[in-house]
Amino acid sequence: MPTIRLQTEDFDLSHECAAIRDRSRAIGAIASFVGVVRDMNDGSGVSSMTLEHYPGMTERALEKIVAEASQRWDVIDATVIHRVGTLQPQDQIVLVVVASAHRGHAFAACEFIMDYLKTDAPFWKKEATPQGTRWVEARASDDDAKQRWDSKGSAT
Amino acid sequence: MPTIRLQTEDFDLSHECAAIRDRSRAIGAIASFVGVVRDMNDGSGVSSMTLEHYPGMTERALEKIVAEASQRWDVIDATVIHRVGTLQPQDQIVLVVVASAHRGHAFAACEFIMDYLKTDAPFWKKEATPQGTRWVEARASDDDAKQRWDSKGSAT
Amino acid sequence: MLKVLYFAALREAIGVAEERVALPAPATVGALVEALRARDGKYADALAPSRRWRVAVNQDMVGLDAALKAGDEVAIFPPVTGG
Amino acid sequence: MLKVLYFAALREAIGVAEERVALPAPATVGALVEALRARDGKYADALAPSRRWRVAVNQDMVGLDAALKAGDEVAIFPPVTGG
Repeated sequence: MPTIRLQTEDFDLSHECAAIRDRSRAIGAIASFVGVVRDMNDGSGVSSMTLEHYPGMTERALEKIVAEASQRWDVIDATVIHRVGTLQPQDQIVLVVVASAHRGHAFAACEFIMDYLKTDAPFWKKEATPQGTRWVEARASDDDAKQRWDSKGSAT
Repeated sequence: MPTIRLQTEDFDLSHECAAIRDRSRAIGAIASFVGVVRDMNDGSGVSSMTLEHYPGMTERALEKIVAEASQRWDVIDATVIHRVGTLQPQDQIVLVVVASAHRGHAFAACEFIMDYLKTDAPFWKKEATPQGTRWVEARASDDDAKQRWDSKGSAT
Repeated sequence: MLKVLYFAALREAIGVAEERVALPAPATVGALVEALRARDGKYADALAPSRRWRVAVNQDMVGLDAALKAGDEVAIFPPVTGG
Repeated sequence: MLKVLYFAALREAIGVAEERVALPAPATVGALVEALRARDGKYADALAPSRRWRVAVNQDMVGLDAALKAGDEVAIFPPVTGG
């Protein structure tokens, strides 16, 4: 069963990976991703960032994305944690961990989950900059990153 | 400067990622991979595994692999740790962490480093099983995983 | 009636997070958006076609031709930017 | 003279980890392997072409036609299996 959590507090990567390792002896590969708040975006300094989400739908969207990844690749276990509320530069914002018997599946499923999270999970970022606050615009590159999975088979 | 270490002791993923985050405020994405000793391989139970390496050449090979990844993608920082000596099932065996401004580069460089490590870095595994000890055979799938990078441009 | 939710920049532009709205005729997402736009300039501007807003019904993403029924939860929001 | 190192299954099959070997004529990796094979059945078997061993000279992977010079460190080992 995948673990999906939305939380204001920080997370610990080692702790989440160890929890996954403890649940199965068949795991040979753990791929993970941590997104970090940068202090610059589109040429402006970012002093803080606030994340809004859609309670209920966000969890549901993440569950669907992880289920889809588990259909495409051999996923033994997965954890997705996304923080909400106000964060500072260098804070961790999102964690995706995927465990598999083999590395190709772990890498592919982890990147797939991140690419779909970026386009399909209802989160919105608002940045505080010296020029005031602004909502972050969606990037066309995120749609491209998602769409390339449509033309790919499952990796090995 | 990338960090490359060979060591008998265990490593802590969170600690290594935090060290990388502390060194740059431009990091937006950290992809990492942990290889874990499985308790089964080729149909036999594995009670322990011993890793031999070629002191000097192993470090050099890892440095070359990380340098090549840094040429192909925007790598802000990277850490590779490989354990040597005797390990038990569920022990961590290898860690690759790659930090970049954007996730596509971090994922691609991390997977590239693992694929090249598997074929180009002089490590050899010997497994202890109920039928005695045996050297692990190289897999054709690892050569395939490496070779697919020859036909790929740099990912975004 | 429908429960209509707005998020992020759209919520700020319209000035409410949640409201009750009568089921439009025909009972589709497209007709609901038309009815909201007709209310005033604030809605018309926030829901202009150029703004690339998205719609979810009962927490599933849908298109403008999706059907609505009484009691549905409809959410309208900008393209997502998490992660 | 050359310093020749053996690793893993090859080290165990030959029974030594490191030895001094005379520079072969011609001074190439291929000629070195031939000279080692000619020593006895243990070397001949461990270095049979079917065994897919690899060679590094001064810690860089090379092919059989690579040149050797006095003082070089030559390592012979099976395909690697780390990670």
